[in-house]
Amino acid sequence: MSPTEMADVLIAAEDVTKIYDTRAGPVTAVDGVSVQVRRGETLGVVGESGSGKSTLARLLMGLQPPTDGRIVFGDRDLASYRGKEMRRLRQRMQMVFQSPLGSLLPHFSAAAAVMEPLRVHGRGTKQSRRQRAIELLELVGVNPDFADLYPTQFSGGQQQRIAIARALALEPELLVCDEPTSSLDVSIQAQILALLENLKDQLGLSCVFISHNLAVVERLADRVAVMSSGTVVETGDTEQLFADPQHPYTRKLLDAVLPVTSA
Amino acid sequence: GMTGGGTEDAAGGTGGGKDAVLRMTFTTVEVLDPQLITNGMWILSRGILEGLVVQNEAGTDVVPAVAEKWDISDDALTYTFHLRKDAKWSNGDPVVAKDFERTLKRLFTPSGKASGGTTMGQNSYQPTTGIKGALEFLAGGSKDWNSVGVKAPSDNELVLELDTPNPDFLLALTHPAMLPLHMDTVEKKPDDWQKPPNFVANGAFAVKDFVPNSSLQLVRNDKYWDVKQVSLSRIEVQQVDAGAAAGTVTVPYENNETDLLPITDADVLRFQKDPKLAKELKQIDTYSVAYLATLRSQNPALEDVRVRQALSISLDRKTLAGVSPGGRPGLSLPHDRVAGWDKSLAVTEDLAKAKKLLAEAGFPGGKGLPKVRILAGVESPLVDAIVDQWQNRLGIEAAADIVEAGVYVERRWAVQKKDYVGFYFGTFAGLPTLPTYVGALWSPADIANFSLPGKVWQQMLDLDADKKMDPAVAAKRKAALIKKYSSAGSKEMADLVAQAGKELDDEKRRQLYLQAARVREDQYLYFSVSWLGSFFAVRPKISGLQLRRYPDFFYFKPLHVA
Amino acid sequence: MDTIANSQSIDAPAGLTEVEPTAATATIRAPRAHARGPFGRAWDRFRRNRLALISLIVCGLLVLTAVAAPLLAPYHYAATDYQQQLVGFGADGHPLGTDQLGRDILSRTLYGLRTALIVAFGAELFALLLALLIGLTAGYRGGRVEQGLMAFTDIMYAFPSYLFAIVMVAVLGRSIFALVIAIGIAGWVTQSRLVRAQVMTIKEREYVEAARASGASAPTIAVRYILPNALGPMLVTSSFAIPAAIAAEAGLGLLGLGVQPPTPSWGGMISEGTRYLLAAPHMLVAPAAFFALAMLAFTWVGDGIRDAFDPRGDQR
Amino acid sequence: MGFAKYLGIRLVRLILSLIAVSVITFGLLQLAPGNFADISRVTSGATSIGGTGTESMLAETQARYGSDVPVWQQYLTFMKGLVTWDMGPSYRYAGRGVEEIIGSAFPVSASLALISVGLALLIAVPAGIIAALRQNSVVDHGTMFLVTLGHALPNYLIAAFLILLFTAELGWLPSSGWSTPQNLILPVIALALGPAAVLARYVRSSMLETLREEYVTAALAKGGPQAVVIIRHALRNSLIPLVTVVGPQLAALMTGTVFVEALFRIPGLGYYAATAAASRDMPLLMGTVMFFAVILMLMNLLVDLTYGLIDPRVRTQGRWTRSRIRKASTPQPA
Amino acid sequence: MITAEREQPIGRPAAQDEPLLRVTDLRTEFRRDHADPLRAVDGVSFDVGRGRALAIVGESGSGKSVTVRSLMRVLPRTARTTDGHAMFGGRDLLALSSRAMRRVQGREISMVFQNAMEAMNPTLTLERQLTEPLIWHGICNRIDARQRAIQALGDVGIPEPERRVKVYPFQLSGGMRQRAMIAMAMITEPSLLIADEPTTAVDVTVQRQILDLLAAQKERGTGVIMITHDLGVARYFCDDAVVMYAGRVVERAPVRDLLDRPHHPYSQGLLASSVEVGGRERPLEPIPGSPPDLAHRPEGCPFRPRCAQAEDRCAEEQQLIMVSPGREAACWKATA
Ligand SMILES: Nc1ncnc2c1ncn2[C@@H]1O[C@H](COP(=O)(O)OP(=O)(O)OP(=O)(O)O)[C@@H](O)[C@H]1O
Ligand SMILES: Nc1ncnc2c1ncn2[C@@H]1O[C@H](COP(=O)(O)OP(=O)(O)OP(=O)(O)O)[C@@H](O)[C@H]1O
Ligand SMILES: [Mg+2]
Ligand SMILES: [Mg+2]
Ligand code: NI
Repeated sequence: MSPTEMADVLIAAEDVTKIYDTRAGPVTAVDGVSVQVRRGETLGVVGESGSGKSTLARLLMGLQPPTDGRIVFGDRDLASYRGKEMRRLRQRMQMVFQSPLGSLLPHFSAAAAVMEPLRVHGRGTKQSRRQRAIELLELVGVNPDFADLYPTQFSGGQQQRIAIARALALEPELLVCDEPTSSLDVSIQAQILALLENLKDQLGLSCVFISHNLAVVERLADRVAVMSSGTVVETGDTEQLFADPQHPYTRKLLDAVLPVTSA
Repeated sequence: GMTGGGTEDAAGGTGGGKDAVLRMTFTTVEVLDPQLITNGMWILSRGILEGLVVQNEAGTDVVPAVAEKWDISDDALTYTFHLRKDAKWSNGDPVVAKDFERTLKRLFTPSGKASGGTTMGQNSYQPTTGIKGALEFLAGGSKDWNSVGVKAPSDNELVLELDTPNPDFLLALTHPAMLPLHMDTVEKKPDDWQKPPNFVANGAFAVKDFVPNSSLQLVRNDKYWDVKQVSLSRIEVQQVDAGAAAGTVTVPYENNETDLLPITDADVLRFQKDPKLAKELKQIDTYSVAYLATLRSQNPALEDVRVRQALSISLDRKTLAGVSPGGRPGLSLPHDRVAGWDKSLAVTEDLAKAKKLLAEAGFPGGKGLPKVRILAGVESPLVDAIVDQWQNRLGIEAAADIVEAGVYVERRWAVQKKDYVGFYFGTFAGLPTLPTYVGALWSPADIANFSLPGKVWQQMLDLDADKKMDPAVAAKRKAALIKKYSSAGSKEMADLVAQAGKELDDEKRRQLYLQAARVREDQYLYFSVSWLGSFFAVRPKISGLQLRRYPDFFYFKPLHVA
Repeated sequence: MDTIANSQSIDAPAGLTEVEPTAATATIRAPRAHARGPFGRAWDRFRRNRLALISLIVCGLLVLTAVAAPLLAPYHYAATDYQQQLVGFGADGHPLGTDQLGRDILSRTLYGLRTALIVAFGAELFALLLALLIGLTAGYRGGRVEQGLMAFTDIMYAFPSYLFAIVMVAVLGRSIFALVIAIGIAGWVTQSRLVRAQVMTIKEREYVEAARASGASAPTIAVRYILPNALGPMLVTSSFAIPAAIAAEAGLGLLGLGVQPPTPSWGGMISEGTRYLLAAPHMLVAPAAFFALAMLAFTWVGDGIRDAFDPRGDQR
Repeated sequence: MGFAKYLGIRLVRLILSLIAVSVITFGLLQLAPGNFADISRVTSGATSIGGTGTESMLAETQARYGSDVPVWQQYLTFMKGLVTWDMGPSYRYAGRGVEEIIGSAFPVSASLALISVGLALLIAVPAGIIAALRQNSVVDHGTMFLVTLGHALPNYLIAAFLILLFTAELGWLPSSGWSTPQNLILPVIALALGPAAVLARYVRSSMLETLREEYVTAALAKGGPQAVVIIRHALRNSLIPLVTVVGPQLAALMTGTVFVEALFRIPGLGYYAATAAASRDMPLLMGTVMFFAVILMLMNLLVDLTYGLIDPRVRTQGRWTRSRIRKASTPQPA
Repeated sequence: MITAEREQPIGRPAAQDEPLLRVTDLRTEFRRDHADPLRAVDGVSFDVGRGRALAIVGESGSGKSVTVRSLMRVLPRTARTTDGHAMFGGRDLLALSSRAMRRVQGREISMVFQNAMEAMNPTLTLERQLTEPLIWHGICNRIDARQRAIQALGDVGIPEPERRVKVYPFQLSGGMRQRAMIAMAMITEPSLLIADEPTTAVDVTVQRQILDLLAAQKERGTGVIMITHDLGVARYFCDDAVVMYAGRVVERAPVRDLLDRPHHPYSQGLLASSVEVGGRERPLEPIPGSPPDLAHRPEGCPFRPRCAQAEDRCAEEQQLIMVSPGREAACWKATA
């Protein structure tokens, strides 16, 4: 990798390994993975269930320390951030989760959920925060009239929108989406995908997009990493990878795809 | 449970019926060792172990038992007992004088874990018995058994020597502490000798089965020297914790599961009201005295004898007596059944005078007097009633302070905080003689101690607590404090008791004791509130029951079941 | 996944449809739905549960009665009447009879209610606070702290509570305060295990991860995010713990470790009543009946709360 | 993790916990006011003929029996006794070794507990199942009302009422004692009702949960007769969590129930323990407390192992712990 | 109840005497506390032919599962089928006594559930669970049943079936578990197999294997009802399709025809919302809004609030009508 490319990298995993100590013994969830995300780029991660996608996401977010290797954000090892510093750093990276309901606090209204990150970082006043929350809700397509309703009073798609609005509240540089649509219906999935496509373009976000759905990743990612049992077996530009998969595993995945339209 | 059946047997006569069974209820029995203060010792003396002498029918004197006869020396200090030759243990061994000596040696040997089971339990020996050298030996001061006045010159001869003449000595010998044990078994099986079939008895009944806290089975001891006089063939004892099982204790009786049962309180009232049951109710008043004793306090309010007197004479003891069935007004510390008791000791109720005394002491109408508490270890209607009377009759503030047993025993000796004055509540009974009730129970030493001001008592406690100080020095300082601060009354009482101890003339001695008792009453450091009684439900088919006022109440031997 | 989708469509307010950012489709706008948080909905469900609601009312009445005991009771609880000892039901001026000192049983029962509730609520509050403190810390901090705290909890769990009670009461004296501490300590252990279990589950939720990802500090997460969500189940156990505490007070009363007489407590009255079981059964009836009533009412309120917080409650 | 290793770790933890319990108990007992000698004087000696309350005598007793040795030394002695199962004689039951007392009283309490819990299960399981199957029906509410009532009255009160009814009124059964099978009936009922209530409620909610499981539907879809499906598929799985409730209950009953034992004259451990506490019989008290702790901890261990036995997920995956698979449902009051 | 003006359902030409299963006008509702019952399935009709597979597609909550559970008579306690017929082998499944129905369940009609982990009892071995239907239906004794269980596991491609038959469900991987579920459903050789989203819980590669497995069963003449919301799955595996929306069938057609040329705007929307590999250039056209809350079903056509082509007449609901041979749709537009 050339130095100029390096400068462009927002976040990189360098040979990271994550081993969970479980009661049933150690589980290697991520095994020597190296990936980078450049500024403004969307990295797609695909792979079967249990291949370590979510673990990788958590490592990138600094929610868990890697067992080995390091995560470099900007130009600093995440491990070197401590306490307050780490919390401040979090404003620059946000996450959207798979389960829309599960990622919203049941006792926080939509507006409160979106305001919360602002409150945590002491941004603005109560009024200004609420103002901003309403704007964000509008941005993601939630009627602000419903800002005071609670999560369970929204449909799944709307819940996911609120979660996205919350992730955007701090104007992060990096957005990590861990299967944000896989629990949604096709029609709702399409809505969310369209929204994410829009936001990405509007806000120039860097993105890590995780999914087991190849079609979804193809649609959103600039580059794709294919994971299998904890390792990245192949990375490449989206078009290239889908057109000409190198690794047998990638090929196997692509072969299993069932087309909807006759082409 | 365990209805023994076969109670129909009507043989009744001497040694007759094959299966005359007595089913009776008793409190929980922890151990069967007469040398430890436990509930168990009171059942042993009823006829499982037999001492040298037993009480006569009324409990006023003794009759021969293992000792056929005895001689008393002229100085009244040496008693020679002639043991009957046919006295046998339930295992067939003869009961010999050496058995008594060995048993008493065990009794007087300071306990230790190794010494045959006598551990930290209270030794049941009654110091007033007065056997020569016993207390010193027991306290560990003397290691020479020969210095103790117990000798067995031959198999049938036991010699007991006293420190001082004790006219009540023979009666004192009926206490469970003086019962003989089959020492061979005790020594051979230090852990198991109490367990049937190991337990060796010499009384009318032998132990067949013993389940602590539940049941005890006795069978007629065929080796007993007087077995011909024993009519019961078996006794089934059900052990009941009267506290925990209160309320249902009479059920077994009414359900024909037991034939003889001590009852209390409300059950007595119920029995009295029921025409049929009333006939089966037997009452005996005991030597038990319920009393209040002054607590030491940083607050000197009760150190004024007028206040204490006011609190005592204000009580309507007649009503108090009515609170617990069988109770009688507690007129003085010595019970009126104590031989030689005299009306001169009785307190007179005088509410007007009480109020006046209070006013004189600086608490007119009770104003200024701190709340007067009664510290007690168990809930008792008597305590509630006293509190109630003080509040309503005397117009002072009063409250009961019922605490857990451990707290109770500890607090009684402590100096209370400034806001705490009052009395502790207790009951006691002793050998019903004036020397015991005046000289030993609430002795002159006790009175002297109790008459010390709170501050001085605290110094006494500090001396006790000071582990570094030479005990001899501490004792000396304590004696000095007592000498300096104890009340004149306590000194006067001590003199009177000392004189009485030396007086050989019965009537003179009685007068001296009465005088001492009167002095003590006038101190109002302790005062009696009620004399207590006991009740038994006894099925009519049971005859021969001879109730006495002692805690062992009756002997099994004369009982018959129709 | 499907279940989530299902419950959403069930819970969605009438006609609530979303506005597309792109399509300007005219959507039917229903009147603004009423905002209902989890507690609000739990209350809605609770209200619909008749037994629970009645029980709650009974509990409320019990509390009121306890507060107003001095007004309601015809006599002072310690007022004796030696002319009327152990009289039965319907006696002159003593509808529920008197005890061995001629004290009015009705009055004593009412005052006893007071003692029972003060002790029960006090003990429960104490237990809850301790449990929350330890459970939250253990569940949230994890690692050594958790192991240490949980080992401690396990030890306390294996510890007979009566011993604690005896020592507490012995050291602190027979007071309401001592009872609160003694009973609270007995209840604390199970509850803190529960809090911890709750925290462990909630900790895994994505919203907690989301909060961490947005930089919330550990105490904030524990108090603002985890605590409110653990509160529902805690409320359930608390409402079950209240009758247990009332029973414990009664039990200690029986051991002679209850409140200081003549202050009445149900435990004391029941133990006194059992002493006169045959002679004066009326002494037992009122305290035992009240006791059972309170036990049932609080238990059913607990049941109601549990059902109200059960997410499946919606589907019934 | 292998079973042997798991068991090893659990046992080590158990022993450490026991040491901690012993230290705390011992410490607490040092705090408790009063001592055996004084208390026995007051309780047993109160009516003793000629028993004296003189200061001198008291001082003597204290000097003679007083704890001259430092506390830590007393503790070590006790622990040594505990380990060698020779804790020395009880104070109150003088001459009887603590281990002998526990050894003779525990079987009594334990058998009573086992029978009672057995009866409780016999009541609770059918009641819980019927209530669950007829959820929200009159049967459900009726059953649950009855069992809750059993829970609403303390066992000593139930015991007293039983004695009144079956002995005093009807005269059908002996009031107390511990020798014939009839003696068992009343105490067992008195002890079983409370646990039965708790267990029945537990069975009901657990059963309701299981009935909602997809595999129950799947079994029905295979054409399974309802009774078979309920017993084989639903009941079995809903009884698994029951073990966690039964364990501690059994432990609590096994270590004795003071009042019921006293009321029925049952020579069980609970009464011993209570009287030991009240009279500050330190060896017996320490012994019973430690025994209680051992039983409870063993019971917990046993519960976990039982889990392994009845739940193959635990057994075969080496996850010898129930926390992983236990439903995060709200526990019932125990 | 078949209403008089209703035409015969067309899923299969009526040439062959009778379809394997003919469902007409099925209605199922859920009892609710303090509210009117909730109509989850509201007049559903379709046919399943022998050896053919019918796809039921539609968004979450559209009533797919409730439909098949109604047929299988394994509804939750709060649900009740109020109307309709399900003719199967000359009997109306909905009218059978529960006893008679039990003989059909698991023997003639079997069901494969979405998530084998939840649908298999975790505490019983595969053998117990596989042999249950054989024993319950008295097909064979325990020893033979065991042999058949081993064979069935082998048939669905589980290696070492002799060993695997003794294990517990959770000891298998997700894919194997789902196969075991299929083996369990097929062990009695039923003539109709109902599969409720059998592949949503597994990976794409496994999904493919499972579909191939089911296809083999279809070859043997078993009729299949396959619930899915993955149109790719429907296309790959099924012959016919019904599209459900808010408890109604909105379109019925052979799968290929439906996906190539959907008539109902909802079907069109579903198709336009599908993302597929290689379709990157095609712009996403999501259906706006979300599925209706059945408790507050809109007046008229239930799809109207989300429909870009809605007109005034949509205020009145159009019945399912034939638009071309073998195809029906419930939209005014479709006929025009
Ligand atoms: N907290 C954890 N403790 C122990 N093991 C874990 C933990 N989280 C994940 N694992 C294990 O690590 C492996 C990778 O899990 P991960 O969640 O990263 O996979 P994934 O690719 O996201 O799968 P999915 O598509 O199912 O979400 C799995 O085997 C999983 O069991
Ligand atoms: N147990 C239940 N209690 C109450 N209502 C239910 C229940 N199950 C389903 N419903 C209702 O029935 C409707 C249809 O549910 P169904 O499960 O058939 O949907 P589905 O089409 O299978 O959806 P999915 O694709 O999510 O499985 C749901 O919207 C829901 O409102
Ligand atoms: Mg994942
Ligand atoms: Mg479904
Ligand atoms: Ni789904």
